[in-house]
Amino acid sequence: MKKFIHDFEVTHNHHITDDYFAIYLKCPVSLPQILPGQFAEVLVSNSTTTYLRRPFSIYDVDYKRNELSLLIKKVGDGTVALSKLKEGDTLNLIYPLGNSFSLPGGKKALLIGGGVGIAPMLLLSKLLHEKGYKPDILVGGRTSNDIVEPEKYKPFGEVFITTDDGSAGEKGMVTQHSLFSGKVKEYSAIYACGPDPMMKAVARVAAEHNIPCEISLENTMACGIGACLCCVVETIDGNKTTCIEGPVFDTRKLKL
Amino acid sequence: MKKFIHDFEVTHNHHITDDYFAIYLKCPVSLPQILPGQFAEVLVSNSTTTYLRRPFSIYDVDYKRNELSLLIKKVGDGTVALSKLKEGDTLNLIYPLGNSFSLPGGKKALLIGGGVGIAPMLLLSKLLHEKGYKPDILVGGRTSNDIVEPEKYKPFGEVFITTDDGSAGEKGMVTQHSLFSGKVKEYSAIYACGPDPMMKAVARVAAEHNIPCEISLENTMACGIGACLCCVVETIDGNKTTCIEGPVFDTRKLKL
Amino acid sequence: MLDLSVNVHKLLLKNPVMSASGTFGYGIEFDDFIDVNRLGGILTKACTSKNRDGNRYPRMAETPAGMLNSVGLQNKGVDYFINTIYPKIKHYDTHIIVNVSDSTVEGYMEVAEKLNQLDKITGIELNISCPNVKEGGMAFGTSCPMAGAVTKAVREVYDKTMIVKLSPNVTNIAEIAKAVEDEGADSVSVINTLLGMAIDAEKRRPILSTITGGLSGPAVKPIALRMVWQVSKAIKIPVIGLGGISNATDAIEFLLAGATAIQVGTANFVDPQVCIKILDGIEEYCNRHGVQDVKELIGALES
Amino acid sequence: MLDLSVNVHKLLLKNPVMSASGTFGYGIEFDDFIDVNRLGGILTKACTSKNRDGNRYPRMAETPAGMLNSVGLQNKGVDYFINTIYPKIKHYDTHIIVNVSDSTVEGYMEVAEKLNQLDKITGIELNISCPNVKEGGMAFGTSCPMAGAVTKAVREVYDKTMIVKLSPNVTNIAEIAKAVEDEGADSVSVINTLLGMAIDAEKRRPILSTITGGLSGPAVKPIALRMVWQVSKAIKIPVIGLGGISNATDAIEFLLAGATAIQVGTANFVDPQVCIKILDGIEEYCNRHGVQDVKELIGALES
Ligand SMILES: Cc1cc2nc3c(=O)[nH]c(=O)nc-3n(C[C@H](O)[C@H](O)[C@H](O)COP(=O)(O)OP(=O)(O)OC[C@H]3O[C@@H](n4cnc5c(N)ncnc54)[C@H](O)[C@@H]3O)c2cc1C
Ligand SMILES: Cc1cc2nc3c(=O)[nH]c(=O)nc-3n(C[C@H](O)[C@H](O)[C@H](O)COP(=O)(O)OP(=O)(O)OC[C@H]3O[C@@H](n4cnc5c(N)ncnc54)[C@H](O)[C@@H]3O)c2cc1C
Ligand SMILES: Cc1cc2nc3c(=O)[nH]c(=O)nc-3n(C[C@H](O)[C@H](O)[C@H](O)COP(=O)(O)O)c2cc1C
Ligand SMILES: Cc1cc2nc3c(=O)[nH]c(=O)nc-3n(C[C@H](O)[C@H](O)[C@H](O)COP(=O)(O)O)c2cc1C
Ligand code: FES
Ligand code: FES
Repeated sequence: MKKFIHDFEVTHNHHITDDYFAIYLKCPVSLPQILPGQFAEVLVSNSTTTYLRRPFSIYDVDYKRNELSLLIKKVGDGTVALSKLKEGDTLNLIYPLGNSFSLPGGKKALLIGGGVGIAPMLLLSKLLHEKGYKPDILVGGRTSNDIVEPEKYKPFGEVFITTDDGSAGEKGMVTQHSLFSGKVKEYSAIYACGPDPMMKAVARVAAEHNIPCEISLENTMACGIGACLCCVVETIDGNKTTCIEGPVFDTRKLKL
Repeated sequence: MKKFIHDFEVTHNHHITDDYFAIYLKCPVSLPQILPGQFAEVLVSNSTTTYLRRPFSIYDVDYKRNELSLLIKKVGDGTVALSKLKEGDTLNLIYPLGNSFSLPGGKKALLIGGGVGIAPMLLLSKLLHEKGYKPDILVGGRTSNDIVEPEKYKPFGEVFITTDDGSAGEKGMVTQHSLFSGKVKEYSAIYACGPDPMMKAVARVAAEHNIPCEISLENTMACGIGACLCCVVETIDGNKTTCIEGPVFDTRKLKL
Repeated sequence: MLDLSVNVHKLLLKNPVMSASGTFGYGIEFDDFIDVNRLGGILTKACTSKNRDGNRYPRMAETPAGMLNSVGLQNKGVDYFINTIYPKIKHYDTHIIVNVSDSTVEGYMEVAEKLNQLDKITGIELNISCPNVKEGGMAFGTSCPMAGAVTKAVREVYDKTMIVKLSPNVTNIAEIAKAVEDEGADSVSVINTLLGMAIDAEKRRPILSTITGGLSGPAVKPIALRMVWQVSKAIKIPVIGLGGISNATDAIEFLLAGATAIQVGTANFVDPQVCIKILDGIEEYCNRHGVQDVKELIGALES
Repeated sequence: MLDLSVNVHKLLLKNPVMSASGTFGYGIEFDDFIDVNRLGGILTKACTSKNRDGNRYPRMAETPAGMLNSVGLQNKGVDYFINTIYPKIKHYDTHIIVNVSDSTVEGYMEVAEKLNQLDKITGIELNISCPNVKEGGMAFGTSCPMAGAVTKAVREVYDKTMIVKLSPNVTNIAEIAKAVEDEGADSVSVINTLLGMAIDAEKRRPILSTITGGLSGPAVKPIALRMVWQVSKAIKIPVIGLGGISNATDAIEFLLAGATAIQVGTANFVDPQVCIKILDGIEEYCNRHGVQDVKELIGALES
């Protein structure tokens, strides 16, 4: 897929909670097609301490308005600087980057997002819904504050929630959700994105139930376009770049 | 004089021309007394390429509103970043720094500002006026675009203008102004701030007419508080720091 | 008409702007963003005698105005390069120079000898300065006898333009430059990365799997510029300058300091179009300063 | 109760945060901004046997995340220090360590011998690594025999704590550290500035009057951290870490890499209160991580 570099205009910077915000960006030309799981490399030009671009999954796309959005968690100087952008500011993006999720073998699929890892699941649930699949979306977080905009997924599938402290949904980790003791066998695919330990747990559970599982990795990146080889992940076929050959990988191929 | 470090609030960023702007800043506490010629070291936190603070003369002070202002010319990344600050933004200043001009021996004094070098002359003309002196203010620039807010000085003295291209006031350099063929001998002091060649020319003319002359230097600085010894100027008494022992120097003491 | 061309030994570059090894893939990665043919040359990522997996992830850490990397020469080996990659890149209408690395003198020789056969590879860059491999690598570049020895050995099997890439992690880089000049290098490139380290204070662990890595980006520019200046005064062969170059002003500074051409590395990650912007900026500078031939700028620092 | 004290040889520092030589004046310059007594120690600007005017202006150039300086040891000489400055600073309730420089071994000895008499000067830091003077300076710090010789000579005339400040402009800094340890250094500080250069492309001239100068600030942090790690593994005497430290996280990284104490330099120019913020930040880190004694962090890098 052809990659682009464009100056987007910030149309809205939506502060969802203290920690999470969604930034809506207007493309100066027609948006190219963007696949679920793809990401953008964002130039942070309003932070004195951020040098490299920062990768973020593409959260939502509105082809009619020529807009895309990013869902971001404040974790360091770069993301905090992005949270300060205002309507009318400019943001330079390299996009769309990386591969995408593959379609499930059967009707039902489980989409799991941990914290801000939920971001790529919005486009995926939309696509699956459009194509006639039945996605269930399981959102996990440490507390209810980490369950971000769960209502966005409602139109496309059923939404389930877990939190470590039980402040929203079921208490426990995503893999302890009752879905896994119940209808898990109905899923013909599991898709997940989130913190490392969660990804490992999901991969293990998927393997136990023999369900194909794809996860989206968040390896640190320098270029995002396959030029530096910094973002590699070990697979059974050797080192693969997360930015070009990923970020979505079949868990059976990974050395987790 | 005690130095302070404070977060000021931008109350107004006034874009005077494409190249010049004046930024108005509210002090969170009572402003200390600020002398003409003193400057502030400004932390530029919205530029990825500016590391050290930037020194700027204090342009105007409004003790009642607890505000001071800086008159700035865009010359590089730091000043361009400052030009983008908006009302409500925060700016960290170390101030008031440096020495000040000494009072003239007689009633009449000539204040010369080249381009943005005019900045420290506003407080000086105010002070002289208040104390009953009669300042003439000579503003020089390359073109009429470099004659910035000359009306500000009107209440405190007579304003004269020169431009290199004659697009405003008399044509030529400041030292070619008719003041220097006419009433120059009436001045008991000359004060100047501007580009190096202009300072040299002013110092020479002052010496010719045997008039005490003080100039404000714009040596590059790292600390602004006498700690690094980077900003030195050669004087007949050895190297002096521009930030502590200056920026105002008697031209007879300088090895120009 | 402004003449932007420069000569690096036998190579006539259409302009002094090249991409640095390991930061530009094989050029292909940048086809979506720029017309790679406009560059003076491309330096490919390192090529070794055998397949190498490189170091374990994590391989990079951001640092103030720069980054550390410890990629560790990941590549599929010279035979794969010749059979699979070369056919995909030989259409480029620019100099393609292969960055040659290995752990032994014999390894360097093997790669160079094989590349000597490829028409469209008009030169090699001997990487005797990689800080990210256990054996060989930087060790070759930090002593005069070893730098001289590998240069001499490869010179015997390689006819075309041979550039030697020097390590900045030395007390006296001019000495090393002289050693490789004496043993037949046609040019030197200055500098490779500086050895650095990053720590995750919260986890109390090094960030890189290899603990230390190579520092690059704007942070190193002042050091690179100083070394280019020192080296270009010490030797007669052309110097290629690199280290932190991010815009045309930076590039011109390197030319003034004595570089005949320049390479752009880490800046490609921040802006994949930066090489072309630098090229256009050099042209604009020449026009503004009445420079008719970019060669006038080389070593033209007044002091 | 959190114990923040550390021992640098005979010096018991109340905490590991010190100011770096040449960036903190004599402490007095910061009295308006912080309570200097809270620091673990102050390193004064360089003190030489005779008055020195230093280099000509311009002496500084900003660089990406850093700066170059070529102040060149401007000071009024050791006698002036003793008679005029010492009386103004001896009231500080913290260790005052004088940075000692010169062009000859005899010069270093003269300064050290005179300082040995001052009660409130509890240590000296031998600056064998200043890149900004024509004679002596860095030359002492870039070869083992010379570094050893000056250390040995000064040791003979100085009883109290003697820290030797190492130059990063070397191939193998651990070797130099060992040489000065062998000759009686009580501690080493790592690193002084890296030799760099800046050019004004428009004017085609070097920015500094001395052409090259010393690079400092965040840009050098990864290199400094690597050197502290290498040196602290190679020697037994305590290492004082510095180079680009700008916040508590940076400071903790240096402790983890093996530094017993740290110095803050260029960051003082950006924020004159930074030393105190670093001190408070270290305390906060210790509390958050259940560290009762800051000494637990020294060299505690897991790898
Ligand atoms: C393909 C991809 C997609 C991503 N999608 C999103 C998204 O949709 N929304 C979102 O908020 N974030 C996403 N991330 C993570 C995001 O890139 C980082 O949070 C961001 O780069 C942090 O920048 P910073 O300057 O704020 O933090 P920094 O100051 O760089 O780092 C702060 C802390 O976060 C850690 N950190 C930084 N980057 C990463 C990373 N990539 N993985 C794990 N830890 C990291 C650092 O180690 C450090 O502890 C994605 C990452 C990748 C690779
Ligand atoms: C005591 C003092 C008072 C000053 N008062 C004012 C003022 O009231 N208004 C104002 O606009 N400017 C003033 N200046 C100059 C101002 O500090 C610089 O213009 C500013 O630092 C430039 O920052 P920058 O990041 O935009 O430019 P940079 O990117 O740092 O530099 C851009 C260009 O300007 C040149 N430059 C930078 N700093 C200086 C300097 N100090 N002297 C000469 N050339 C320089 C550089 O060499 C370069 O060519 C003053 C300087 C001093 C020392
Ligand atoms: C990710 C990365 C990989 C690199 N790989 C190589 C390499 O394979 N061979 C080599 O000679 N230099 C390699 N380098 C060094 C660069 O070519 C260059 O010398 C260095 O980065 C300094 O230039 P810069 O600051 O412009 O990046 C690499 C640099 C980076 C950042
Ligand atoms: C303006 C300036 C002056 C300096 N003067 C001295 C000095 O006199 N003696 C010395 O040993 N180091 C001197 N240094 C080096 C610092 O003490 C320190 O080693 C170096 O700057 C790296 O630390 P930093 O990055 O925290 O500044 C000076 C540094 C600067 C920036
Ligand atoms: S981030 Fe550079 S190859 Fe993936
Ligand atoms: S700027 Fe540091 S002493 Fe003047």
